[in-house]
Amino acid sequence: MRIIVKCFAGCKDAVGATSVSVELPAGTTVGEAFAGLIESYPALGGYDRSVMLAVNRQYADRQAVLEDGDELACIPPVSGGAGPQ
Amino acid sequence: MRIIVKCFAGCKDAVGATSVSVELPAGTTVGEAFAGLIESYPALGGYDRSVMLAVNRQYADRQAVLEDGDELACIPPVSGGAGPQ
Amino acid sequence: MKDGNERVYKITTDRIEPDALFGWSLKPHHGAVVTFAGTVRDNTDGRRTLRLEYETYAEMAEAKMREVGVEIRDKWGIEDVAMIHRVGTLEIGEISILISVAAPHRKNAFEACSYAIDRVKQIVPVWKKEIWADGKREWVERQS
Amino acid sequence: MKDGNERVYKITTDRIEPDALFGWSLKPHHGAVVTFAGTVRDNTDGRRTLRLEYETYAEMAEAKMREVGVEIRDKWGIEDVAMIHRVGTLEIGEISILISVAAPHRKNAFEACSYAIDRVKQIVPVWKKEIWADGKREWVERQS
Repeated sequence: MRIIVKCFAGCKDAVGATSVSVELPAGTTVGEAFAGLIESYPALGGYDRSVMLAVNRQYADRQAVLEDGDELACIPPVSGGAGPQ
Repeated sequence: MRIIVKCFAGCKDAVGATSVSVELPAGTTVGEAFAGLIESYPALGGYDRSVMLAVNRQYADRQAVLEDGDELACIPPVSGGAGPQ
Repeated sequence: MKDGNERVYKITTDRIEPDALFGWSLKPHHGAVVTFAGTVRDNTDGRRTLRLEYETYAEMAEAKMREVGVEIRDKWGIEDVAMIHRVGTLEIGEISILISVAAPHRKNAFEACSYAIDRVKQIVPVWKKEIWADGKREWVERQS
Repeated sequence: MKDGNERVYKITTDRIEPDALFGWSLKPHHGAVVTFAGTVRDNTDGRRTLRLEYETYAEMAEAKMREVGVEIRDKWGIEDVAMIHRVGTLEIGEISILISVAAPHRKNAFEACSYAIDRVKQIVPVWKKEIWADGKREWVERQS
Protein backbone atom coordinates (compact mmCIF):
# COMPACT_ATOMS: atom_id res chain seq x y z
CA MET A 1 0.00 0.00 0.00
CA ARG A 2 1.02 3.59 -0.45
CA ILE A 3 0.69 6.39 2.07
CA ILE A 4 1.46 10.09 2.07
CA VAL A 5 3.72 11.43 4.83
CA LYS A 6 3.44 15.10 5.69
CA CYS A 7 6.32 16.72 7.55
CA PHE A 8 6.32 20.00 9.47
CA ALA A 9 8.80 22.35 11.12
CA GLY A 10 11.92 20.44 12.21
CA CYS A 11 10.61 17.18 10.76
CA LYS A 12 10.30 18.89 7.41
CA ASP A 13 13.91 20.06 7.63
CA ALA A 14 15.02 16.52 8.59
CA VAL A 15 13.24 14.96 5.64
CA GLY A 16 14.04 17.80 3.27
CA ALA A 17 10.47 17.90 1.96
CA THR A 18 7.00 18.85 3.14
CA SER A 19 5.54 15.63 1.82
CA VAL A 20 6.81 12.21 0.71
CA SER A 21 5.03 9.16 -0.63
CA VAL A 22 6.07 5.76 0.78
CA GLU A 23 5.22 2.17 -0.12
CA LEU A 24 4.54 -0.09 2.88
CA PRO A 25 3.37 -3.67 3.42
CA ALA A 26 -0.28 -4.08 4.40
CA GLY A 27 -0.76 -4.10 8.16
CA THR A 28 2.07 -1.64 8.88
CA THR A 29 1.45 0.35 12.07
CA VAL A 30 1.99 4.07 12.59
CA GLY A 31 4.99 3.34 14.81
CA GLU A 32 6.54 0.98 12.24
CA ALA A 33 6.05 3.54 9.49
CA PHE A 34 7.83 6.24 11.53
CA ALA A 35 10.70 3.83 12.34
CA GLY A 36 11.02 3.22 8.60
CA LEU A 37 11.19 6.95 7.99
CA ILE A 38 14.02 7.28 10.50
CA GLU A 39 15.95 4.64 8.54
CA SER A 40 15.47 6.67 5.34
CA TYR A 41 16.04 10.07 7.00
CA PRO A 42 18.31 9.57 10.03
CA ALA A 43 17.93 13.22 11.10
CA LEU A 44 14.34 12.32 12.06
CA GLY A 45 15.75 10.13 14.83
CA GLY A 46 15.94 13.13 17.16
CA TYR A 47 12.13 13.31 17.01
CA ASP A 48 11.46 9.68 17.91
CA ARG A 49 10.41 10.50 21.47
CA SER A 50 8.82 13.88 20.99
CA VAL A 51 6.94 13.60 17.69
CA MET A 52 3.18 13.21 17.62
CA LEU A 53 1.78 11.29 14.70
CA ALA A 54 -1.56 11.94 13.06
CA VAL A 55 -3.46 9.82 10.59
CA ASN A 56 -5.90 11.63 8.36
CA ARG A 57 -5.70 14.70 10.62
CA GLN A 58 -6.41 12.89 13.89
CA TYR A 59 -3.71 12.16 16.45
CA ALA A 60 -3.06 8.42 16.38
CA ASP A 61 -1.45 5.77 18.60
CA ARG A 62 1.68 4.14 17.32
CA GLN A 63 -0.18 0.82 17.42
CA ALA A 64 -2.80 2.04 14.92
CA VAL A 65 -2.72 0.18 11.62
CA LEU A 66 -2.34 2.22 8.44
CA GLU A 67 -4.45 1.76 5.36
CA ASP A 68 -3.80 2.45 1.72
CA GLY A 69 -4.10 6.16 0.91
CA ASP A 70 -3.73 7.33 4.52
CA GLU A 71 -2.13 10.68 5.25
CA LEU A 72 0.43 10.29 8.05
CA ALA A 73 1.63 13.57 9.57
CA CYS A 74 4.82 14.00 11.60
CA ILE A 75 4.08 16.68 14.18
CA PRO A 76 6.95 17.98 16.31
CA PRO A 77 5.99 19.60 19.63
CA VAL A 78 3.70 22.43 18.67
CA SER A 79 4.60 26.02 19.53
CA GLY A 80 1.71 28.11 18.30
CA GLY A 81 -0.02 30.88 20.17
CA ALA A 82 2.27 33.25 22.02
CA GLY A 83 5.40 32.54 24.02
CA PRO A 84 5.58 29.95 26.80
CA GLN A 85 3.06 30.37 29.63
CA MET B 1 -18.02 74.16 60.52
CA ARG B 2 -19.59 73.58 57.16
CA ILE B 3 -19.22 70.50 54.98
CA ILE B 4 -20.49 69.50 51.55
CA VAL B 5 -22.41 66.24 51.28
CA LYS B 6 -22.48 64.52 47.88
CA CYS B 7 -25.20 61.97 47.23
CA PHE B 8 -25.33 59.32 44.52
CA ALA B 9 -27.78 56.83 43.04
CA GLY B 10 -30.40 55.85 45.64
CA CYS B 11 -28.94 58.23 48.23
CA LYS B 12 -29.39 61.06 45.77
CA ASP B 13 -33.06 60.08 45.31
CA ALA B 14 -33.51 59.89 49.11
CA VAL B 15 -32.06 63.36 49.65
CA GLY B 16 -33.57 64.84 46.50
CA ALA B 17 -30.32 66.54 45.55
CA THR B 18 -26.87 65.62 44.31
CA SER B 19 -25.23 67.87 46.87
CA VAL B 20 -26.20 69.60 50.12
CA SER B 21 -24.26 71.85 52.45
CA VAL B 22 -24.60 71.21 56.19
CA GLU B 23 -23.45 73.07 59.31
CA LEU B 24 -21.99 70.84 62.01
CA PRO B 25 -20.28 71.36 65.38
CA ALA B 26 -16.49 70.99 65.37
CA GLY B 27 -15.42 67.42 66.15
CA THR B 28 -18.39 65.77 64.43
CA THR B 29 -17.53 62.30 63.14
CA VAL B 30 -18.47 60.82 59.79
CA GLY B 31 -20.95 58.48 61.50
CA GLU B 32 -22.57 61.32 63.43
CA ALA B 33 -22.87 63.39 60.28
CA PHE B 34 -24.63 60.56 58.44
CA ALA B 35 -26.96 60.00 61.41
CA GLY B 36 -27.83 63.70 61.21
CA LEU B 37 -28.58 63.35 57.53
CA ILE B 38 -30.98 60.48 58.24
CA GLU B 39 -32.83 62.77 60.64
CA SER B 40 -33.18 65.41 57.93
CA TYR B 41 -33.90 62.90 55.14
CA PRO B 42 -35.58 59.83 56.67
CA ALA B 43 -35.50 57.95 53.33
CA LEU B 44 -31.72 57.72 53.82
CA GLY B 45 -32.34 55.40 56.77
CA GLY B 46 -32.53 52.41 54.44
CA TYR B 47 -28.87 52.98 53.60
CA ASP B 48 -27.61 53.11 57.17
CA ARG B 49 -26.10 49.61 57.02
CA SER B 50 -25.05 49.43 53.37
CA VAL B 51 -23.73 52.92 52.61
CA MET B 52 -20.00 53.57 52.34
CA LEU B 53 -18.85 57.03 53.29
CA ALA B 54 -15.95 58.86 51.73
CA VAL B 55 -14.21 62.00 52.90
CA ASN B 56 -12.45 64.02 50.24
CA ARG B 57 -12.68 61.04 47.84
CA GLN B 58 -11.21 58.45 50.19
CA TYR B 59 -13.32 55.82 51.92
CA ALA B 60 -13.47 56.73 55.60
CA ASP B 61 -14.33 55.05 58.92
CA ARG B 62 -17.40 56.28 60.72
CA GLN B 63 -15.11 57.25 63.63
CA ALA B 64 -13.14 59.67 61.45
CA VAL B 65 -13.50 63.30 62.51
CA LEU B 66 -14.67 65.80 59.90
CA GLU B 67 -13.04 69.13 59.28
CA ASP B 68 -14.36 72.39 57.93
CA GLY B 69 -14.71 72.29 54.14
CA ASP B 70 -14.63 68.49 53.87
CA GLU B 71 -16.52 66.75 51.08
CA LEU B 72 -18.50 63.85 52.53
CA ALA B 73 -19.86 61.41 49.93
CA CYS B 74 -22.70 58.95 50.51
CA ILE B 75 -21.91 55.89 48.39
CA PRO B 76 -24.54 53.17 48.11
CA PRO B 77 -23.27 49.69 47.14
CA VAL B 78 -21.57 50.20 43.80
CA SER B 79 -22.78 48.36 40.70
CA GLY B 80 -20.45 49.40 37.95
CA GLY B 81 -18.80 47.12 35.43
CA ALA B 82 -21.03 44.44 33.93
CA GLY B 83 -23.66 42.29 35.61
CA PRO B 84 -23.04 40.26 38.77
CA GLN B 85 -20.18 37.74 38.55
CA MET C 1 1.93 50.63 20.74
CA LYS C 2 3.29 53.08 23.28
CA ASP C 3 6.83 53.15 24.61
CA GLY C 4 6.26 55.42 27.58
CA ASN C 5 4.50 54.46 30.77
CA GLU C 6 1.22 56.10 29.96
CA ARG C 7 -1.70 54.48 31.70
CA VAL C 8 -5.39 55.00 31.13
CA TYR C 9 -7.95 55.17 33.94
CA LYS C 10 -10.87 57.00 32.50
CA ILE C 11 -14.57 57.67 32.93
CA THR C 12 -16.27 58.62 29.69
CA THR C 13 -19.68 59.22 28.21
CA ASP C 14 -18.47 58.23 24.75
CA ARG C 15 -19.09 54.86 23.17
CA ILE C 16 -16.24 52.43 23.94
CA GLU C 17 -14.80 50.50 21.02
CA PRO C 18 -13.51 46.98 21.82
CA ASP C 19 -9.97 47.79 20.68
CA ALA C 20 -9.78 51.17 22.43
CA LEU C 21 -7.14 50.11 24.96
CA PHE C 22 -5.10 47.60 23.01
CA GLY C 23 -2.45 50.02 21.83
CA TRP C 24 -2.16 51.65 25.27
CA SER C 25 -1.23 48.46 27.06
CA LEU C 26 0.89 46.59 24.51
CA LYS C 27 4.67 46.97 24.52
CA PRO C 28 7.39 45.13 22.58
CA HIS C 29 8.41 42.85 25.45
CA HIS C 30 4.85 41.63 25.97
CA GLY C 31 3.52 38.35 24.68
CA ALA C 32 -0.01 38.48 26.08
CA VAL C 33 -2.84 40.98 26.20
CA VAL C 34 -5.97 39.98 28.11
CA THR C 35 -8.99 42.21 27.66
CA PHE C 36 -12.27 42.20 29.54
CA ALA C 37 -15.34 43.92 28.13
CA GLY C 38 -18.44 44.21 30.26
CA THR C 39 -21.50 44.59 28.06
CA VAL C 40 -25.11 45.52 28.66
CA ARG C 41 -27.24 42.37 28.78
CA ASP C 42 -30.81 42.22 27.55
CA ASN C 43 -32.00 40.67 30.83
CA THR C 44 -31.21 40.25 34.51
CA ASP C 45 -32.29 36.94 35.99
CA GLY C 46 -34.70 36.59 33.09
CA ARG C 47 -36.35 40.02 33.44
CA ARG C 48 -36.06 42.06 30.23
CA THR C 49 -33.86 45.13 30.27
CA LEU C 50 -34.43 47.97 27.84
CA ARG C 51 -31.25 49.90 28.61
CA LEU C 52 -29.05 50.97 31.51
CA GLU C 53 -28.20 54.36 32.94
CA TYR C 54 -24.83 54.66 34.67
CA GLU C 55 -23.92 57.36 37.15
CA THR C 56 -20.56 58.00 38.78
CA TYR C 57 -18.65 60.03 41.32
CA ALA C 58 -16.17 60.81 38.61
CA GLU C 59 -13.35 62.44 40.59
CA MET C 60 -13.23 59.51 42.98
CA ALA C 61 -13.87 56.81 40.38
CA GLU C 62 -10.77 57.59 38.31
CA ALA C 63 -8.63 57.65 41.46
CA LYS C 64 -10.04 54.29 42.57
CA MET C 65 -9.38 52.73 39.15
CA ARG C 66 -5.82 53.97 39.41
CA GLU C 67 -5.64 52.35 42.86
CA VAL C 68 -6.64 49.02 41.35
CA GLY C 69 -3.77 49.45 38.90
CA VAL C 70 -1.37 50.00 41.80
CA GLU C 71 -2.66 46.85 43.51
CA ILE C 72 -1.97 44.88 40.33
CA ARG C 73 1.53 46.27 40.04
CA ASP C 74 2.19 45.28 43.66
CA LYS C 75 0.72 41.79 43.29
CA TRP C 76 2.01 40.72 39.88
CA GLY C 77 4.61 43.30 38.91
CA ILE C 78 2.40 44.20 35.95
CA GLU C 79 2.70 47.85 34.92
CA ASP C 80 0.52 47.92 31.86
CA VAL C 81 -3.09 48.09 32.88
CA ALA C 82 -5.69 50.32 31.28
CA MET C 83 -9.35 50.72 32.09
CA ILE C 84 -12.19 52.85 30.88
CA HIS C 85 -15.73 52.95 32.26
CA ARG C 86 -18.61 54.47 30.37
CA VAL C 87 -21.46 56.33 32.08
CA GLY C 88 -24.72 57.80 30.86
CA THR C 89 -27.29 55.85 28.86
CA LEU C 90 -26.13 52.54 27.39
CA GLU C 91 -28.00 50.31 24.98
CA ILE C 92 -28.01 46.48 24.93
CA GLY C 93 -24.71 45.08 23.67
CA GLU C 94 -22.73 48.25 24.30
CA ILE C 95 -19.55 48.15 26.37
CA SER C 96 -19.85 49.59 29.88
CA ILE C 97 -16.32 48.77 30.98
CA LEU C 98 -13.16 47.79 29.17
CA ILE C 99 -10.03 46.58 30.97
CA SER C 100 -6.82 45.60 29.24
CA VAL C 101 -3.79 43.98 30.85
CA ALA C 102 -0.58 43.35 28.94
CA ALA C 103 2.31 41.29 30.26
CA PRO C 104 5.21 39.15 29.09
CA HIS C 105 3.36 35.95 30.05
CA ARG C 106 -0.27 35.05 29.84
CA LYS C 107 -1.01 33.41 33.20
CA ASN C 108 -0.38 36.62 35.15
CA ALA C 109 -2.26 38.67 32.60
CA PHE C 110 -5.39 36.51 32.99
CA GLU C 111 -5.22 36.62 36.78
CA ALA C 112 -4.63 40.36 36.88
CA CYS C 113 -7.45 41.16 34.45
CA SER C 114 -9.92 39.03 36.38
CA TYR C 115 -8.78 40.66 39.63
CA ALA C 116 -9.16 44.11 38.07
CA ILE C 117 -12.84 43.73 37.24
CA ASP C 118 -13.57 42.14 40.64
CA ARG C 119 -11.96 45.10 42.41
CA VAL C 120 -13.60 47.70 40.16
CA LYS C 121 -16.96 46.29 41.15
CA GLN C 122 -16.02 46.57 44.82
CA ILE C 123 -14.46 49.99 45.14
CA VAL C 124 -15.10 52.17 42.08
CA PRO C 125 -18.12 54.43 42.68
CA VAL C 126 -20.29 53.77 39.65
CA TRP C 127 -23.95 52.81 39.82
CA LYS C 128 -26.37 51.58 37.26
CA LYS C 129 -30.08 52.00 36.96
CA GLU C 130 -32.05 49.29 35.18
CA ILE C 131 -34.60 50.62 32.75
CA TRP C 132 -36.82 47.55 32.60
CA ALA C 133 -38.88 46.65 29.56
CA ASP C 134 -42.00 46.95 31.75
CA GLY C 135 -41.25 50.65 32.26
CA LYS C 136 -39.91 50.48 35.83
CA ARG C 137 -36.59 52.13 36.70
CA GLU C 138 -34.45 50.85 39.56
CA TRP C 139 -30.98 51.46 40.93
CA VAL C 140 -28.97 48.27 41.15
CA GLU C 141 -27.51 48.41 44.62
CA ARG C 142 -25.94 45.18 45.70
CA GLN C 143 -22.45 43.96 46.17
CA SER C 144 -21.49 41.43 43.55
CA MET D 1 -23.20 41.45 16.96
CA LYS D 2 -24.42 38.21 15.40
CA ASP D 3 -27.66 36.48 16.21
CA GLY D 4 -26.91 33.13 14.62
CA ASN D 5 -24.54 30.53 15.95
CA GLU D 6 -21.64 31.34 13.68
CA ARG D 7 -18.30 30.41 15.11
CA VAL D 8 -14.86 31.29 13.86
CA TYR D 9 -11.91 28.89 13.91
CA LYS D 10 -9.53 30.20 11.35
CA ILE D 11 -5.92 30.09 10.19
CA THR D 12 -4.93 33.20 8.27
CA THR D 13 -1.90 34.90 6.80
CA ASP D 14 -3.55 38.32 7.16
CA ARG D 15 -2.77 40.76 9.93
CA ILE D 16 -5.12 40.24 12.90
CA GLU D 17 -6.77 43.35 14.33
CA PRO D 18 -7.44 43.30 18.10
CA ASP D 19 -11.19 43.72 17.65
CA ALA D 20 -11.50 41.15 14.85
CA LEU D 21 -13.54 38.66 16.87
CA PHE D 22 -15.54 40.90 19.16
CA GLY D 23 -18.64 41.07 17.00
CA TRP D 24 -18.55 37.34 16.30
CA SER D 25 -18.77 36.29 19.90
CA LEU D 26 -21.03 38.94 21.47
CA LYS D 27 -24.77 38.33 21.75
CA PRO D 28 -27.50 40.32 23.53
CA HIS D 29 -27.73 37.99 26.55
CA HIS D 30 -24.01 38.25 27.24
CA GLY D 31 -22.48 40.48 29.86
CA ALA D 32 -18.81 39.56 29.47
CA VAL D 33 -16.36 39.19 26.63
CA VAL D 34 -12.85 38.01 27.51
CA THR D 35 -10.26 38.27 24.76
CA PHE D 36 -6.74 36.91 24.67
CA ALA D 37 -4.21 38.23 22.17
CA GLY D 38 -0.85 36.51 21.86
CA THR D 39 1.71 38.94 20.50
CA VAL D 40 5.24 38.61 19.15
CA ARG D 41 7.76 39.55 21.84
CA ASP D 42 11.07 41.21 21.12
CA ASN D 43 12.95 38.61 23.16
CA THR D 44 12.85 35.09 24.54
CA ASP D 45 14.58 34.65 27.88
CA GLY D 46 16.50 37.83 27.14
CA ARG D 47 17.73 36.86 23.68
CA ARG D 48 16.66 39.40 21.03
CA THR D 49 14.11 38.31 18.46
CA LEU D 50 13.90 40.01 15.08
CA ARG D 51 10.67 38.38 13.92
CA LEU D 52 8.86 35.04 13.91
CA GLU D 53 7.83 32.70 11.13
CA TYR D 54 4.79 30.54 11.79
CA GLU D 55 3.97 27.37 9.90
CA THR D 56 0.88 25.20 10.22
CA TYR D 57 -0.81 22.01 9.15
CA ALA D 58 -3.81 24.08 8.21
CA GLU D 59 -6.43 21.41 7.54
CA MET D 60 -5.78 19.83 10.91
CA ALA D 61 -5.26 23.08 12.82
CA GLU D 62 -8.72 24.45 12.10
CA ALA D 63 -10.30 21.14 13.13
CA LYS D 64 -8.30 21.11 16.38
CA MET D 65 -9.32 24.68 17.20
CA ARG D 66 -12.92 23.65 16.65
CA GLU D 67 -12.31 20.72 19.01
CA VAL D 68 -11.15 23.15 21.71
CA GLY D 69 -14.44 25.00 21.20
CA VAL D 70 -16.37 21.76 21.73
CA GLU D 71 -14.42 21.07 24.93
CA ILE D 72 -15.36 24.53 26.22
CA ARG D 73 -19.02 23.99 25.40
CA ASP D 74 -18.94 20.70 27.28
CA LYS D 75 -17.10 22.10 30.31
CA TRP D 76 -18.79 25.48 30.77
CA GLY D 77 -21.83 25.42 28.50
CA ILE D 78 -20.29 28.34 26.61
CA GLU D 79 -21.21 28.37 22.92
CA ASP D 80 -19.61 31.59 21.82
CA VAL D 81 -15.94 31.05 21.27
CA ALA D 82 -13.95 32.34 18.34
CA MET D 83 -10.28 31.97 17.53
CA ILE D 84 -7.97 32.97 14.74
CA HIS D 85 -4.29 32.08 14.36
CA ARG D 86 -1.99 33.88 12.01
CA VAL D 87 0.84 32.15 10.16
CA GLY D 88 3.64 33.38 7.93
CA THR D 89 6.07 36.12 8.91
CA LEU D 90 5.11 38.21 11.95
CA GLU D 91 6.82 41.32 13.25
CA ILE D 92 7.31 42.32 16.90
CA GLY D 93 4.05 43.46 18.49
CA GLU D 94 1.82 41.79 15.92
CA ILE D 95 -0.92 39.42 17.02
CA SER D 96 -0.23 35.73 16.39
CA ILE D 97 -3.40 34.41 17.98
CA LEU D 98 -6.66 35.98 19.06
CA ILE D 99 -9.26 34.16 21.14
CA SER D 100 -12.56 35.63 22.21
CA VAL D 101 -15.04 34.09 24.64
CA ALA D 102 -18.42 35.67 25.35
CA ALA D 103 -20.77 34.53 28.10
CA PRO D 104 -23.51 35.83 30.38
CA HIS D 105 -21.12 35.93 33.36
CA ARG D 106 -17.48 36.82 33.57
CA LYS D 107 -16.00 34.10 35.76
CA ASN D 108 -16.71 31.35 33.24
CA ALA D 109 -15.56 33.54 30.39
CA PHE D 110 -12.15 34.11 32.03
CA GLU D 111 -11.71 30.42 32.81
CA ALA D 112 -12.75 29.31 29.34
CA CYS D 113 -10.52 31.81 27.55
CA SER D 114 -7.49 30.82 29.63
CA TYR D 115 -8.27 27.16 28.99
CA ALA D 116 -8.61 27.82 25.27
CA ILE D 117 -5.10 29.20 24.83
CA ASP D 118 -3.62 26.43 27.01
CA ARG D 119 -5.28 23.79 24.83
CA VAL D 120 -4.38 25.50 21.56
CA LYS D 121 -0.75 25.35 22.57
CA GLN D 122 -1.08 21.64 23.30
CA ILE D 123 -3.00 20.28 20.35
CA VAL D 124 -3.16 22.75 17.46
CA PRO D 125 -0.39 22.02 14.93
CA VAL D 126 1.29 25.39 14.53
CA TRP D 127 5.02 25.94 14.89
CA LYS D 128 7.11 29.02 15.08
CA LYS D 129 10.65 29.69 13.99
CA GLU D 130 12.63 32.33 15.87
CA ILE D 131 14.53 34.69 13.63
CA TRP D 132 17.07 35.88 16.18
CA ALA D 133 18.69 39.28 16.01
CA ASP D 134 22.08 37.51 15.71
CA GLY D 135 20.96 36.00 12.40
CA LYS D 136 20.26 32.44 13.59
CA ARG D 137 16.95 30.76 12.75
CA GLU D 138 15.49 28.06 14.98
CA TRP D 139 12.26 26.12 15.26
CA VAL D 140 10.74 26.46 18.72
CA GLU D 141 9.88 22.89 19.59
CA ARG D 142 8.97 22.45 23.19
CA GLN D 143 5.77 21.86 25.04
CA SER D 144 4.73 24.85 27.05
